[in-house]
Amino acid sequence: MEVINYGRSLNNALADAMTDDSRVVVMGEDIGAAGGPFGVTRGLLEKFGSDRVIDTPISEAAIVGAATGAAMSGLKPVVEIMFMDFSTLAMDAIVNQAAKAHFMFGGQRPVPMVVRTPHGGGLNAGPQHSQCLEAWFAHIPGLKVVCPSSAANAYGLLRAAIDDPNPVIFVEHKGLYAKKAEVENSRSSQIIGKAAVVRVGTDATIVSYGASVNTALEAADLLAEKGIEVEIVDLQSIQPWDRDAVLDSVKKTNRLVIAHEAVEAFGVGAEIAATVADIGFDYLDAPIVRVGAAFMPVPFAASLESGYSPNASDIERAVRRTLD
Amino acid sequence: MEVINYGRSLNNALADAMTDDSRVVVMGEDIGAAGGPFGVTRGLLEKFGSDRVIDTPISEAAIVGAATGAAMSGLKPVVEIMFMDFSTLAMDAIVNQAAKAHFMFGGQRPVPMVVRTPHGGGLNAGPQHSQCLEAWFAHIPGLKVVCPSSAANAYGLLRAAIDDPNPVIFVEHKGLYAKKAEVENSRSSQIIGKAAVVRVGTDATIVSYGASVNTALEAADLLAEKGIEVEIVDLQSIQPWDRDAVLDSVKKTNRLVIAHEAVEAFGVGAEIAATVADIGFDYLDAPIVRVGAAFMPVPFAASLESGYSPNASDIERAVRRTLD
Amino acid sequence: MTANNSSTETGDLFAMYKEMLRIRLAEERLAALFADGAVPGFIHLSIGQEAIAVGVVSALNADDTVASNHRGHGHALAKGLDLSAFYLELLGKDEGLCRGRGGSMHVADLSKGMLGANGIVGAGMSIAVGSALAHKSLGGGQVAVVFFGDGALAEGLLHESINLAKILGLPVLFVCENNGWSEFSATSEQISFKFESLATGYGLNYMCVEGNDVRKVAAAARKQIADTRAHSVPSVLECKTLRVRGHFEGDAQKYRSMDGTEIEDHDPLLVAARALQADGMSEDDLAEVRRLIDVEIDLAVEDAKKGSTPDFADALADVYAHQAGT
Amino acid sequence: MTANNSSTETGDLFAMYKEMLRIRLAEERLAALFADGAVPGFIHLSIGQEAIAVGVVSALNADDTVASNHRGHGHALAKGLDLSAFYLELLGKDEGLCRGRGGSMHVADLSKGMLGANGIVGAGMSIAVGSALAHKSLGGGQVAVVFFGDGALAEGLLHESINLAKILGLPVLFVCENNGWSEFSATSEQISFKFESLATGYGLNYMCVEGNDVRKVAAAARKQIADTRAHSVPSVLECKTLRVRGHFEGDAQKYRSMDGTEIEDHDPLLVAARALQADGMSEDDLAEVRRLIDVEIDLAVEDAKKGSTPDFADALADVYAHQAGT
Ligand SMILES: Cc1ncc(C[n+]2csc(CCOP(=O)(O)OP(=O)(O)O)c2C)c(N)n1
Ligand SMILES: Cc1ncc(C[n+]2csc(CCOP(=O)(O)OP(=O)(O)O)c2C)c(N)n1
Ligand SMILES: [Mg+2]
Ligand SMILES: [Mg+2]
Repeated sequence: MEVINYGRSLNNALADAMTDDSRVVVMGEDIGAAGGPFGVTRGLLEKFGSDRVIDTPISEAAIVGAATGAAMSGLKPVVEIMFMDFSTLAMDAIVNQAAKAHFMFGGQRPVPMVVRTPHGGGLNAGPQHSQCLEAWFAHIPGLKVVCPSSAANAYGLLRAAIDDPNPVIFVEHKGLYAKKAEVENSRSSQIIGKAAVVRVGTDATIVSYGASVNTALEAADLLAEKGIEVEIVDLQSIQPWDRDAVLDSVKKTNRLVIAHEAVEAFGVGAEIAATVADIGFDYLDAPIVRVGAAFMPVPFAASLESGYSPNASDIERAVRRTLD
Repeated sequence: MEVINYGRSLNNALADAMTDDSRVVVMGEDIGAAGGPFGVTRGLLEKFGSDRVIDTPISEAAIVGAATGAAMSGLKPVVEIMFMDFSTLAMDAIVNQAAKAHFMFGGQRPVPMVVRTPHGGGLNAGPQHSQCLEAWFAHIPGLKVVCPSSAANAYGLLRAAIDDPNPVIFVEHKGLYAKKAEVENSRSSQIIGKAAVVRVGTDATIVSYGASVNTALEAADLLAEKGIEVEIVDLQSIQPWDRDAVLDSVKKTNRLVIAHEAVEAFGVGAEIAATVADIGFDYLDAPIVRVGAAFMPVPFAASLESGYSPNASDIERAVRRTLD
Repeated sequence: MTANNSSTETGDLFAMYKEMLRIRLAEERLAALFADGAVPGFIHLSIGQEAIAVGVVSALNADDTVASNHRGHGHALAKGLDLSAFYLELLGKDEGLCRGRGGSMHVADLSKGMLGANGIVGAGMSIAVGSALAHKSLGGGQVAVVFFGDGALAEGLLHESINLAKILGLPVLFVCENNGWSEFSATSEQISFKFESLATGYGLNYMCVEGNDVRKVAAAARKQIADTRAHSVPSVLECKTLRVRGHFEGDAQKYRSMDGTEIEDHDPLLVAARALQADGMSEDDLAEVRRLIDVEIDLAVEDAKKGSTPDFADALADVYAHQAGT
Repeated sequence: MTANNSSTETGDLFAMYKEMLRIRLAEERLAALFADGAVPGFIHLSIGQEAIAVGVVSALNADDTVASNHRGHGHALAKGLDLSAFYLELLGKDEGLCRGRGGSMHVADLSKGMLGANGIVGAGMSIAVGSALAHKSLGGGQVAVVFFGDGALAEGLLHESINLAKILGLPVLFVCENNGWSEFSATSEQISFKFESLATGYGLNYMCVEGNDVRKVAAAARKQIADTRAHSVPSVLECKTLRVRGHFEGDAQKYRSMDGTEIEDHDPLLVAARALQADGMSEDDLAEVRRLIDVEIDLAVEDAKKGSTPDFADALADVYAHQAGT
């Protein structure tokens, strides 16, 4: 048992992966001497040297393109894109090159690489430093998309992402880095594509991922006060996502709410809702309700950002709606 | 009454918009003397000169960034991105700049610009020249996304897109350019956000857009032979999309199929299904079924591409599934 | 400045000094407000770099346009952003020019030709190129300017923007504020070329100046802008400067140690003050200038604090421009 | 080639001639198959540009890597892509090296260091830089090469890739095939600089050669690659050439008129054949070479036509690599 924060959990995963496999290199802006803007790569340069902890110029397109070429040539690069908003500059490398190379070249070789990038708001960082764009990547065959919700699964998911022979978009949340959790076994890898039931309940299912899992847990407490027991499924991985876990839960509760911080429209929740509205239709006793951000660029002012981001009472209200 | 093809319809819209408003300029690769790779800009250079028909270098990021700056400074640029796959190179300009500038600067000024780009397969053009990525753009507040299905609505929708004070992603289909249609009034603008019921029916609703509307119409013929009458809603615009039209139809038919060429997972259909599974839940007598491309990069070989792309019998089967 | 300078020149310098001081004091006040927790988000100050914003903008007409970067307060204020509107925006108030939606990294006043600070390194470059395209098309004779840092020299958009501007013959000035740092890394470890050599490689009209002397910046900017405007071509001005504070407020700067005397020697305000004093201004005159600006700032901050909280529903209704607004 | 050339040199030239001819005849056959409707999609031929692929690859070791572009058949064949595998892929067969999933724009043989043709202009550049990073990290002494056209000089990735390779000290050779055209537009209307000046601006080791003389290309490539390999630095080779055919097959080329004698004068096969004849080869010898290649191609095409249709379910199971494959 260890109490450790999310950032440290990721840092441990990087260090251990680098120790275990000399092909693992990390690269990105300010990740070496500076230890990364959020400190996730702190100490790695000292431990592994500048050949494996590679500080790069501000060239997102070339960084991810180079990681792709490196992965095709024997390395296992872990790239940091400082804010998920900046992944817009590297979309060709991610989507047209890395995602497709294994398939399009007939399965000749895997492309083992990870793009780590933080999403999410809550820091008044404004419209270009707060977006949650994971739905984009989940739409692209060939990519995996993973999103840990706490220090407890951050380590295992990052180890799994680095071990994976495919390009993995590894989405962190800026608001979680400093958050501590008790961690059972802080050194075990997880399986990408497996969800976790983080609260057991009978009245409705809340599916969530990343930092929003905490918001869902808060909502669950509010609901429990009123005698409503929700089950919470933490997806952990968005592409692939664990249909069985979601369907099993909905089969039991017959009610589904999906909550995430990303913009609701055309977000991750849409896919889950659509899937359940098809293959889980017979389990449903009520409308599927989504809780996501308003259809608006992430605004700067606190009053606007708090209106923009879904909170526990939004989720609570959504659950109540399924119970009406 | 005129019989005219989709490409010509778009060409007329560009020419008429340029005639009506001197602030409209078109820019892109090979769009001037060469008339565009698909001929959509043919004749414009001769008519409007090189100050308004601007051949650019192969610099997608700068082209769309420049269009954004130009739109903020008094022009109404219409940019061509040669294949939708190449929009990956211009995502920052589209998503972080153009989409947000009106909102993020407090509504100081509109950003009237259009990015025209063809999506879709059927030409064995392979994994980097065939993608349908419209779901990405529909997820971004500040963008509109329009997708005409035939020569009949191509003109009116493009005129509306150019008139719109917001950045509009205007998605064309490569397979449609040469397709002719009878056009009632070939010179009238349309309203962005309004769907069209292109076939009236009672047994199930098929929602679609772009070239897939034709596939849906084929499927409807197959079904009609067996006495099943489907209603087909052509969205025309994906962001915003016409909820009322879809809900009205589902209210009548109680069954919903959504069909598009894009990858099914996390595609446009998910949003429509999710919305109906919420606010239209009570109308539904059956699971909502989506028909979209397999979760695979667009493959080259004909045998693979035909397996990949949804066809009329896939849609037919989906409709039958809702009727079981 | 030598003794036989014309009084016009002295007058210009005095005006520029006042403008620089206004920016300096405005940012210092902002830093204090930030330290007090009154400013949300994160802020990048341009302290020590004021001569570039003021010198370049002094060479522009009011209807010329400017695209900026994350360190954009100085550019915005120099280009005419109202001081109250500035604080209102930075504090996230509805009366801010961006109605509290943008904050520090997105200060903008399009009516003054200020096309916005920008959170994306390099992004202003192509926006300025496009603005120059509009200027050329609409025939009003304006030029566009983009301010960017030495770290931004690594972005591919630099290359695309320069080439596009050259091919289309667009009047745009690329101003590089070379402060030696890219966030927490020395730019020398990120950029493998001299911008001068590269600019020459493109065949661009390039100048480099001591960026902490506002007279030199202004003179160089006048030359480059005149050329750019007259021939409708891009040109480059590189300004050597110092980033006096951290990358953003709160940056502990463990990665560097600053030399106080270097800062003193190059402080654009001291450089300008010395010249003004050599031209006959007294310390008292300069102190009086400062006092007046302080009053202006006091009022603006007071004003800003009274600003109202932006309303969510209002904002939601404004994600899109409406037809009438075209 | 002068009379006192060593027989090794003649032998080298003969080998390169054969390789160029193989590429030429393979693409001509492909064009015929395309005209017959046997090749799906669209194809970009490198006819007239074979000396670059062959000359550069002649200077590489088998384990060096190559990233290519949309006009990549020649690069792939020169790097060792099997001719049968080539046609099988181009015809969309399951036995193609990409199992019919990639086609012309994605021919690749990673086991031979051929990292793929590419449908995205410029994209190969950063892939080659990354491959060079792996070479340096893994310490095997390999270099990476990227082939790209003059039109690709407009992409920002050029700039980022060069700077990144320089900063990290990576052994990568940038080979620009300058054929004067970017699709349907003259590159002179898209590129505002001389690549030589720009490369010099970056401080790169740059060479330019007559790209239709395979001996010159090979000699220059050997020099650049030796430097790149020895010092772990990027370098540049620009090759002037001609795009003899349309941008893709079926291109009506209304935008240009070609001069037949210019093509003749510069045809890399004629240039090489003349030199071989001057060194004593007879027309008959050369005709025999051609005959043998034709036989090889006949067999490969026959083989390819018998290839099987890729199975959809197989492909679907292969979108992701599976753990064992790591
Ligand atoms: C595309 C992008 N990449 C990275 C960042 C993070 N970032 C913000 S400022 C900065 C350094 C910029 O250095 P420079 O351009 O020299 O400007 P300075 O801060 O020195 O004024 C970085 C890396 C960003 N905002 N945008
Ligand atoms: C990013 C991107 N933009 C545009 C295209 C369309 N395109 C394919 S080849 C080409 C011209 C390339 O010219 P050049 O690089 O000189 O190569 P060449 O065809 O002359 O060999 C263009 C514009 C593309 N494939 N990728
Ligand atoms: Mg700097
Ligand atoms: Mg070319």
